This record gives sequence, structure tokens and C-alpha cells, in this order.
Amino acid sequence: MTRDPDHLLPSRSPVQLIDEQGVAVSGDRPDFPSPAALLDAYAALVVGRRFNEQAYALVRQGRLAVYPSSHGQEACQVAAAQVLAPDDWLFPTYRDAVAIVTRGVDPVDTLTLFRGDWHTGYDARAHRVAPQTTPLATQLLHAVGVGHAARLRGEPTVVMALCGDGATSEGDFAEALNFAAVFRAPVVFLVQNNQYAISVPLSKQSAAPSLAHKGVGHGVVSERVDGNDVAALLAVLTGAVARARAGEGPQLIEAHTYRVAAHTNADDPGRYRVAAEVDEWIPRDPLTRTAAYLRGTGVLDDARQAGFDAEAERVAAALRAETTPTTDPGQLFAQVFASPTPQLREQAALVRDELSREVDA
Amino acid sequence: MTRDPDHLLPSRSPVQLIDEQGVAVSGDRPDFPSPAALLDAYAALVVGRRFNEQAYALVRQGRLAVYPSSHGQEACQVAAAQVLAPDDWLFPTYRDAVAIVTRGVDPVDTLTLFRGDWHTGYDARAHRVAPQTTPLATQLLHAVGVGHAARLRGEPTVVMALCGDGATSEGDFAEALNFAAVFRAPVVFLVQNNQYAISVPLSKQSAAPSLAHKGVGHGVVSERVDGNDVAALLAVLTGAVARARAGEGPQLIEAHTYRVAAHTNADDPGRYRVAAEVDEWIPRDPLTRTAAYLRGTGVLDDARQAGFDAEAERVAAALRAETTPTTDPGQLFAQVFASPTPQLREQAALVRDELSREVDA
Amino acid sequence: MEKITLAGALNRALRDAMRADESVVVFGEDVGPLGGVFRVTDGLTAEFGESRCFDTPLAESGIVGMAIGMAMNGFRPVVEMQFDAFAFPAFEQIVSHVAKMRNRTLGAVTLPLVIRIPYGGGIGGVEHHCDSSEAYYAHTPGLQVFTPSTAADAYGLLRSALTGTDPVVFLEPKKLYWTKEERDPSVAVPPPGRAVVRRPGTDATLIAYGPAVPVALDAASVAASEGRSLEVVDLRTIVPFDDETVCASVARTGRAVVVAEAPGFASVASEIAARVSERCFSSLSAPVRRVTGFDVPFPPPAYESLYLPGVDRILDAVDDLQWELV
Amino acid sequence: MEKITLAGALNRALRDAMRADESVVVFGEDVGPLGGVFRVTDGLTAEFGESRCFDTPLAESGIVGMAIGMAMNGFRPVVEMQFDAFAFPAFEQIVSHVAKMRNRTLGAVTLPLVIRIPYGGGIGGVEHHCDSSEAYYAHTPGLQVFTPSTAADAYGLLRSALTGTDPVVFLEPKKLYWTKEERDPSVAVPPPGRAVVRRPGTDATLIAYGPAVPVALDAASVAASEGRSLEVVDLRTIVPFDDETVCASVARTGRAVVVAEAPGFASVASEIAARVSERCFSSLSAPVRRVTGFDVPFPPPAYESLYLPGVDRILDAVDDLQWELV
Ligand SMILES: Cc1ncc(C[n+]2csc(CCOP(=O)(O)OP(=O)(O)O)c2C)c(N)n1
Ligand SMILES: Cc1ncc(C[n+]2csc(CCOP(=O)(O)OP(=O)(O)O)c2C)c(N)n1
Ligand SMILES: [Mg+2]
Ligand SMILES: [Mg+2]
Repeated sequence: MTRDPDHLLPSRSPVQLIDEQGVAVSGDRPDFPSPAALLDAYAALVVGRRFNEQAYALVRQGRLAVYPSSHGQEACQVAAAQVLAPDDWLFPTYRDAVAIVTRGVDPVDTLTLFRGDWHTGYDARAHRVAPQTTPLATQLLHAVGVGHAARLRGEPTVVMALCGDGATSEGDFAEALNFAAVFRAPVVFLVQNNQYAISVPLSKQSAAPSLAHKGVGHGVVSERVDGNDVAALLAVLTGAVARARAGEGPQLIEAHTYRVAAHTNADDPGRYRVAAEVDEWIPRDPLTRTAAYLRGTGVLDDARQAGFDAEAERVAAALRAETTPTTDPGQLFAQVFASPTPQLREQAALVRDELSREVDA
Repeated sequence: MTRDPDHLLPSRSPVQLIDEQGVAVSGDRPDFPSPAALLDAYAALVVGRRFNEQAYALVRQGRLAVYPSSHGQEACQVAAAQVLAPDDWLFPTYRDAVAIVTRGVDPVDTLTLFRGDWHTGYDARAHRVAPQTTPLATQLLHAVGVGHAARLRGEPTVVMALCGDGATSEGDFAEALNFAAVFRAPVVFLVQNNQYAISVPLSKQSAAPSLAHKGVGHGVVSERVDGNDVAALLAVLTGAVARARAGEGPQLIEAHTYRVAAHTNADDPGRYRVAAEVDEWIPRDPLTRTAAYLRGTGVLDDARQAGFDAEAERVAAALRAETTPTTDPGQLFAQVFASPTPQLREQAALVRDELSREVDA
Repeated sequence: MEKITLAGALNRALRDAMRADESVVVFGEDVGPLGGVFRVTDGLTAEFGESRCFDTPLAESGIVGMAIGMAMNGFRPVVEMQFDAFAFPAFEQIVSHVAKMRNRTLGAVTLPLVIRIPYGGGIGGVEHHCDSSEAYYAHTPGLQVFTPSTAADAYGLLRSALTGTDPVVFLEPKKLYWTKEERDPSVAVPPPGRAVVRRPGTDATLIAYGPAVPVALDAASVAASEGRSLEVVDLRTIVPFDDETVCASVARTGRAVVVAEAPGFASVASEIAARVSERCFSSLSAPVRRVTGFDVPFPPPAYESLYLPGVDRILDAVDDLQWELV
Repeated sequence: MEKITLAGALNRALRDAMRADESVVVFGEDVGPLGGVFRVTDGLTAEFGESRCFDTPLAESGIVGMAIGMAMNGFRPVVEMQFDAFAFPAFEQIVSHVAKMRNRTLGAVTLPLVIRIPYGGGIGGVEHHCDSSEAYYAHTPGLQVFTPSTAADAYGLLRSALTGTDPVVFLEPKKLYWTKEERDPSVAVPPPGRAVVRRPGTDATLIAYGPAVPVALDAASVAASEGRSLEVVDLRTIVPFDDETVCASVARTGRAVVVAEAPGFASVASEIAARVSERCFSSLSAPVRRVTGFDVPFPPPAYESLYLPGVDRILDAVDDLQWELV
């Protein structure tokens, strides 16, 4: 085992390129994103924020079953999707709808799961976006498998695997890092450390110097980044994706951010955190900061902003227009196996019979 | 999260106090074990080696079902037990019979599991030695629970939890370190890195700089040590036990050693390693090295050696004298629950009936 | 009389047990300040302090594994798995250790601990939030499996789970958490292993447990209005199993339908049907029918009502019990 | 004719499948140079290279999780769990993902993978090495569960597991690994879901699978010498289940005993007993009996013979089938 621990450990503090006032603090870094890239990111941030707000509103109206919002974390969402090439894969959790939308999946399809309709609403293979995963950290191993498969075939695919701070405590997180490192799988693990796992703050989750320090024990190169700074995220993730693609093995990135909204609409954060804590994060908002920088550098003007807002409204309107799903009883049994077992055929017949009698009655 | 990563990382190379020639290399370290402690350790090494050899022989004679020998790892076994106070706990794996014997459990009782008799042959509570655990890494979490329980009651108990290099890949290993760190549980995790998990060499197990580097990601102080140097083990483990007892939280120690024997008697190492590799480890043997040092410093002489040998023979003779277990059919059902369910009573009656008819016939 | 929900009764049971026995500790994900996602542990940290009711890191194997250790060392842990699919990471700890420790140590090491698991559907939950996993535990020798269907049983069974020395998998029907009930503390709950006849009847027996009990009772009401008298037996505990009460009922009625939410194949419902078929063979006028979840993964909310055993399916099964032969 | 063991047949099936289909990869603990602790993967790394048969780090959830990803991306992984209790760390991956992926994506993402698990006792193994966990998998909708009892079936079923697009839990009876059999490659194995009558008989049917099949056959031989003709049905696949063959046999004989090694409560044996009791109700002259492992943790080697269903217990159960009424 020759890997040098110094090379694997993250930097002493999170990488930041644009500060809370929208001022570039490391403008001379060669990997500072281009104005065009930042403008793209900003456009997606605007859409993402609107998407989060609209989805949350739909829950209040009873039109979505549940929605775990990424409000405040949109920079992570947008960067995770935008650094990928078309043939790369994204492995999102329940909280990563905005990343999925940024990747190009239809916003309405993205919400299928939360609408109470069939579980996964988009074509995972076509978009190379895995179904959103709820059992925490389990998807990280799938990401390793997808990456290893691509590597065995000599394809240049990189897999972006997302999870939260809480999920890093699951055994599967460690197993995924370890497998990825041993097989040098081209996976970028992005931990969105939003400080909470439902009600449990990071201080009860881990005693580590940082979550990025979990890499060295597996021989995984690690870094940490300001998770509300989309420029820093783009720079750090682009580097990580490039290294993974170049065969340098898996990369672990911890993004320091904050879950501004409740865990889901069903949650009551008043029970475990004070409003003042949330207030502290408002000035660090990823949108205002990026807008300030882009305005300051003359890249963003009112017309462009209006264009982004209009696109965001279009997405919101589409979400509102979607109606409740119609159910097809046959779907209960159709895809358990490639072809239903005799037992499933009997059960499907029972349901058909029951429903036909209801209609008759 | 304030813990300094530098403080958590292990030293650049394993701690060694006595080299392969039996020469003290860090004799000025304040924690260098006393001659008396080293002599005690050596006595236990002699017994441990003989125990390993005798148990292995019993398997060949068909008198044990299986035996996973710690031949070559006796220094870890002995030190792990000897650094503990009477009220401390030991959590051994299937490979740690010698640690159990060193802790004072009757050698014959220690082999109950492998004799094919009822699973655990010694009183775990009386000895504060948990039953030997086979499902890898699972016992580390039990160790955390025992430690946390003691800490909640304000007792000064320390728990020594053993596992192998392969077991560090299981999710439970990471979860145990994390829980221990978050709850500051007084647990010393001792990883006996014997370079193999059955046939799988360390290089396929992990890409980490060392297994001790797995601590920092959980905020656990870590160290590594020459696992064939009983002096170094005693020093490092004594320090770790003291820190854990003082409330400084869990400690991770990786001991670099080698599995000289096959995984178990059922294994065929010729399929995955060359004899020359094993030969390299013979000069590093923990017994010869300790004996050389103790002879060199005048602490060990022929009379003492003869005494240790006699004790070892006594233990071996006891193992040989033990006969095959007699079975009591009632035991099948007696301890599933505190009192058998009606279903178990019916099943027990069935067996009684069957056996009585066999006797009649 | 005071009204109490099933969740409230569980909360009270924990509180009373913690007051009565210092060794009872409660931990898991979000059980501390939040009081659990279903609020079953509400207020426990406030009353008993962080050392007796606390949040853990997010790792179920870790939670159960640590509970094993604490139980080995003098405590009586009650751990919460947030939803039942999220107990699966702890499966090895539960099956290979919790279930076996007493037996493998011939009684020297006991594990008095309770694993609380909200289970079942009926709440419009998304995937992984509505599973019924009782069969996995009931099939595993060494685990007791309790599942209340009323607030009174919830209280009584949880208190009794907290007195024995054996581990209990305590399955809480999610959809009944908020069902209110009059609370009559004078009614004592019998020891584990005693089923109860929830509604007497003469024509057939519905055998149910947990979330299926109210559905069975509804079916019995409808049947009564149609002139058929159904007895409803609530198992209360799956392990130990009360053959006596179940068989006595079926011996009286001569017909039985088993109702359970979990997929039917190789399930607790299979066990009940097999036992009743075997033990009541000569009393049975018709085959024992099962009305269960289908052998499909729990479906999305929009399909839930099709999947869950409902009154209609139960009555259809009852109709099938070869009445023409009477 | 050439003789082959069950382990050898599995090895040959893997080899032939890997030759025929480049996407088949084999991985797990010790499956590489060692060839697996039971040598089922012997020689595969040598023939196909490290990229197609390889050792992984020691983590079962990792192994199954990675297999899921590889199956999502064009491969057909065959993973080995070393002993069946050591599949439990992978339980969440198996139940929440392997079983559900096709269904939750409405067929868009399929997982053509095989999880090989040596199972059952009879080898004098110590604790955790002899469990029978088929009920856990059979109860989980979305998993196919195959279990051969002969070398020919081992070959055929494993080959067919490697052609479909659905995941298969492939349970290998440990104690039969070394049983030798004449190999007749001309006998084709029927598709999954087809049970087989291993021995025809007229008086009662023994229904068995996997390791219990040879025991049932032995019992049938002894019974024959005592003048009773027992039919033996071997399920071959638990999911899909072959109601047709089983019911046809019981309809003919009118009596049935289910034989299985796993603890009986809420087991596959319960399912079989329940189905047969329900579907063959009018043909049954006696209740369906079960001869299974007891509801206790698998015992130490010295107690194994008491625990495992043996010829005597099977014949006792047969004797109980109310012959006096004939
Ligand atoms: C294995 C498992 N255990 C528990 C849960 C229930 N649960 C859903 S989200 C959540 C918190 C996750 O926190 P984190 O990983 O930080 O992600 P975040 O929700 O903050 O994005 C929990 C406990 C789950 N989904 N899976
Ligand atoms: C969960 C689990 N998986 C697999 C096994 C089978 N097994 C027993 S020992 C072993 C290798 C363990 O290697 P290591 O942890 O290095 O310990 P060592 O045997 O070298 O002392 C394996 C794979 C097991 N006991 N438990
Ligand atoms: Mg979080
Ligand atoms: Mg090892």
C-alpha cells in the first residue's frame, strides 16, 4: 500500500471561489469556471429554486404525497449535474430532484415518485440517471457497479453518486468507498453535508474532523468545498470527474451546505433547531451570491434574469398543470418478473374480477 | 468538529520496540514494558503457541470440528488480554482462542465451540469475555454497547474488541468506530492485520495507506504497531487502554502480523500463496524474538523456560484428555427463550418420543 | 374516560417503564428532541435526559449492535427502526445475534431488548415506507414478535416486552398510530402468547393481527348486516403463537379466513393457514382461505387500496367457504 | 457415463455460461484463485481472467450492491455468499433493491443477476454455517428462488438462471455438493417453475426441495420395504411454484407430508402445507403434515442429527396420516 495519506486528505478548509458577497476570492485559480459556465449554472439555480418552491406548494395543496426539498442546496444539485458528460451517470437520492431536472429529465416526470404514482417516472437508462433512492447509502454501491462495468468495457463513463451527511454513517457508505478504491472505479462521491439528518445534527452524527476525512481510510482522494458556492463546486467537481475519468480512481467531495427547509413537509424543525440558526444561512444563499458575482462582472443583466425567471415559471406551471395519476390495476402485477408467475396471474385475475364486479354493481 | 486530524492519524510506520533479532530498538521509551511484564507475556506466548499446535493436531485427529489457528499472531493475542484489568471486557473472534486462554478462561472450555459441542463453553459474564464471534465485525458494535453501558454507569471499564484485516471491510466495522467516537465509548479496537482474509490478500482488501487510517474518518485516535513484537503491543495497547479509561474515547490499533497457518484446517493455502512468502515471516516470529531479548537481558534462563514449557504441556495434555461431548436432547429447546413456547414444548416432546422409541426398539 | 391514541399509548408505556426501571434506555434515529417521526418517543429526552433517550448516528446495524452490547451489560434497550424497510440493514445483527445469543450461551447471556418497528401500509407512503416484514422475524427462532391492534394492547404488550429477559420485535401498525380509543387502565393485558376474540361469531373465524384486525372487524360488521356471523380473533403476539384460542374458535365455527397485509407467500398467514388446516382438520367444512397482500412489492400510494386486503376481498373469501354444502 | 458432483456441475454451468456469454462475471469472497470455499468457482479466474472472476473486499452488502450496478450497466453478475448466514449483511440490498428494481422502474431497469448461496446443514458445521434461509427470500416478492437437489438440476437451473432478465437467489444444498451422479448431458432440465416427481408412489406424497429431497427418497425406500408407496416431488424452484405438479400428485395420493430443513414456523414448508390444504381440500384424507427443522437456532454439530428432518421423523409423520380411516 503505497498511497500517500497527505495526498488523500482534504484541504484544511472548504474550497471557496466566490464569497458570500459575490466576490471572487480565488479568481486566479486555473479551474475558476468560465463566465458562460457560471451563467448556465445560474440559470439552472433559478429553475431549481422555483422547482423546489413549487413542489413544496403542491404538497401543501395535497397534490404531492411528500417532497424533500433541496432549498438552499441548489448549488450542489446544479453542479453535480452540470459537470457530467452525456454518457456519465447520476445516482440521486430522494432529495436530488433538482439535480435530475438539471440533468435534463422532464420536471413533471421527475416528481412521479412523490406524486404517489408508479415509483420511478423517468427512463433511467435513457437519461443515465438512476431511480431516486431512499434506503440511505445503498445507491452508492450501485454507482460503483455501474462505474466498474464501464471501466471493464473501457468506456470513459464517470458516475456521480450523491448522498447526505447522515448517510455517511451507514455501513454501505464505507463499503462503497472501499470497493470503489480497490477496483479504481470512476465514481465521484458527493456528500451534501446539509448539517442535518432529519432532526439529528452533524455533531451527533460524526466526531470526524470533516466528512471528507472518511476518504483516506479507503485510499480515496478527498476534498471539501463550500456547498453554497456554485463556482467552487463546479471547479472541484470538474477536477474530480476528470481525475476519475483519467483512471485515477474514486473521489470523495464533501460540500458544506444547509437544509433551509424542513426535512420534508411532514417534518417539524421547530422541535430541534432554532430559527436563528436558519437565518444565519440566508446570506449564504447560493442564488444571491452567484447573481451578485455575475452582475458584478457584467455577465448577468435584467434581460437575462427575466429570461431565466420565465423559464422557471414555465417549469412551475408544468408542475401545476400535472394532474393526479390514473391507476392501471394491471401494473400491480405486470413488472414483478419478466413474465408473471402462475401465482401472480391468479392474483391479477382476482383483482380484475373484484373490479369488474364493482363496475357491475 | 474540532478534532485535529494530525492528532488522529497513525505514525508513518508501525511502532516497534524489539526488533527481529531480539534487540530493543526504542528502549528509552517511557512505556517500554517492564522485565516482569515481558516475562509474563513470554510465558503466555509459550502456552499460546502450544495451544495452537495442539488444537490443530486435534482437528487432524477428527477430535475438533475445525480450528482457526493464531499461529504467528500469538503476540497480539497475549497482549490484548494482558493489558486488561479484571473488570474490563474482551470481544474475541473465532481466531482469538489464545487471547481467551490468556485472559484466564479454561483452555478446554475455550474450545467448546470447535469441539462441536454447545456453542459457547465458558461463562462470558464471569470472565468478561464475550462469546467468540463468527459473523465478521458484528461483535465490534456489541463492544461499543458494553463500553457505553459501563460509561453511563460511571464504571471505569474498557472494552478490547478484536477483528481481522478482512473484517475492516464490513460496514459494521465503520459503524462501530463511528458509534464509539460519537458516544466516546471506552473501546480499544485491535485489528490483527494478518495479511489475509482466507485467500484474499490485503492488497485486494483495501487501497488505504494503512488500516489504521480508517480511524480519522470517525475521529478515532489511531496507531499501528508491529504485531509480532509483544513489547510494542503491550506498550501501545496499554496506552490505548489508559486513554480509553480516562475518557478520551475509542482507540484504533492496527497490528501488522501474519497468518502463518492455513485459514483453518479446511483451507488450502497452496492455492493462493507461495511457501516463500510464509518463510519470510518465520524469522519475525513473536516467540523467538521475545525469548532472544529476554535471554539477552538475563531475564530468561533455562529453568524458567522449562517451567513455561511444562505449563504449556499441561495445557496441551488437558486438551488431549477432553473427550467428545455427550448430547442432551433437551438442550435443543431449553434456551431458545426463558421459558419455551407451547410450540417448542410440542417439538421437544416429539424428540423425546422419537428417542424413547429408539431406545425401546 | 380519557382518550388515547395507539402512538400515545406506546409513549406512555415507554414513560412508565422508564420511571419504573432505571435500566430502560431508548435510542435510535430521531427519537430524541424530535420524539421520533411518529412521536412515539415524544418528551422522553426532556423527562429522562440525554443519557436515557438519545439520537444515534444513522446506521441501523449500529443501533441494534449497540443495543446488544448494552443489553449484555445491564441495560434494557428499546430501539426504534424508523420504517420497517429500514430495519433491513440490521438484519444480520437481529438474526445472527439478537435471536441466538441466549441459546448459544445456554442462557448465560440474555438480551432483554425491544426492537420497535412501525410497519404496514395504509398511510399513503412512498416506496420502502409501507412494508410488512413480520414473516422475516417470525420465521427466525429466538425472536418474540408482538403486534398490537389497539391502544390498550399497545400499552400492555410493550410493558410486558419490557419485563421479560428475551428480545422482542415489536411491530407497530403505522396506520393505527392515530386511532383514538377510550383508555381504561383497569383492563389488564394478558401475558404474551394469548390471542383474543375481538368479536364473537358462529359461522366462520377471521384470524388477523396488527393492522388487519380493524379491517377484519369491519368485514364482520358488514357480514352481520348480511346475516353472516363472523368471529374475529386477534393474535396479538405472533411468537409465541396461541394455538389454543385460534383452534377453539375454528373448532366452533368450522371455517376460517386468515387476514394479513404482508404478501401471502411463505408468510405468517401461510403458517396460520397451515396450522389451522392441520390442527382443525376434522372440524373444517371448507379450506382455510387467506386474504393477504399480493406477492408484489408494496405499490405506490395510488395503488395502495387495490393491494391491501379490504372488506370486499375478505367477504369474497368468506363467500367461498363452501356454504352450499351446509 | 462420466460422473460429476453437484459442485462440479455448478462449476461447469458457470464455465459454460461464461464461454457462451461475455457479460457473465463472477465475484465474491475467495471465488478467485481459491475457487471458493466449496470450489464451485474453481479455475474460472485461470480460464477467464481477473476481470471476469474476481475476489472482492469482505463485505456482502458491497458485493450485492456492486452486482446491482453492474447488472444495470450491461453485465450479468453471479455473486457468491460464502455461507447463508453471511448473506444477511446484504439483506437490505437484496430485499429493497434486487427484488424491487424491475417493478419500481416498470421494467425499464432489470437486474439479471444470480446470488449463489450455499445453504443448509448436514456438514457438521459450527454456528452460522448451516442455516436455511429460503423463507426470507421466497417471501420477498420479486425474487426467484431456485434450489437443485441433483447435479443435473444444478447445471440446468443455474444455466437457466443465467438466461432470464430477473434476479435469482440460487440456493445450493451444502451437504450435496460432493454427491456424485452420472452425468447425462442429453437430459434437458425444464424451465423454472416445474417440479418433478422423483419417485412415483400411490399412498402419499412427500413434497421436498434441495437438501431434503434425498432424505425424502430414503424415507420412500424404507416405506416401500414396509409396504407403503410414497411419491416424492422435488420442487426445484420455490419461486415460481409449481402448483400443478404438486396438486396433481396429492390429488392422486390423497395424503401429503412436506419435508424441509428450515425451521417450520412461517416457512416455505408452511406455504406448501397451506397451499396443498387449500387447493387439494377435497382430495385430502388426512391433514398435511410438516417435517421440518425445529423452531430453534441451528444447533452445534453434536446435535445436528436430532435437529434435521430424518427418515424416522418422516415415516412417523406418514404413519400419522389417518390410515385407520382407509
Ligand atoms: C436505511 C435508511 N434508514 C433510515 C431512513 C429514513 N430517513 C430518510 S432520510 C433520513 C435522513 C437522511 O439524512 P442525510 O443523509 O443527511 O440526507 P438529507 O435528508 O439531509 O438530505 C432518514 C433517517 C432511510 N431512508 N434509509
Ligand atoms: C459476515 C461474514 N462474512 C463471511 C464470513 C466467512 N469468513 C470467515 S473468516 C473470513 C475471513 C476473515 O478475514 P479476517 O477478518 O482478516 O480475519 P482472519 O480470519 O484473517 O483472522 C471469512 C470471509 C463470515 N464469518 N462472516
Ligand atoms: Mg443531511
Ligand atoms: Mg486476516
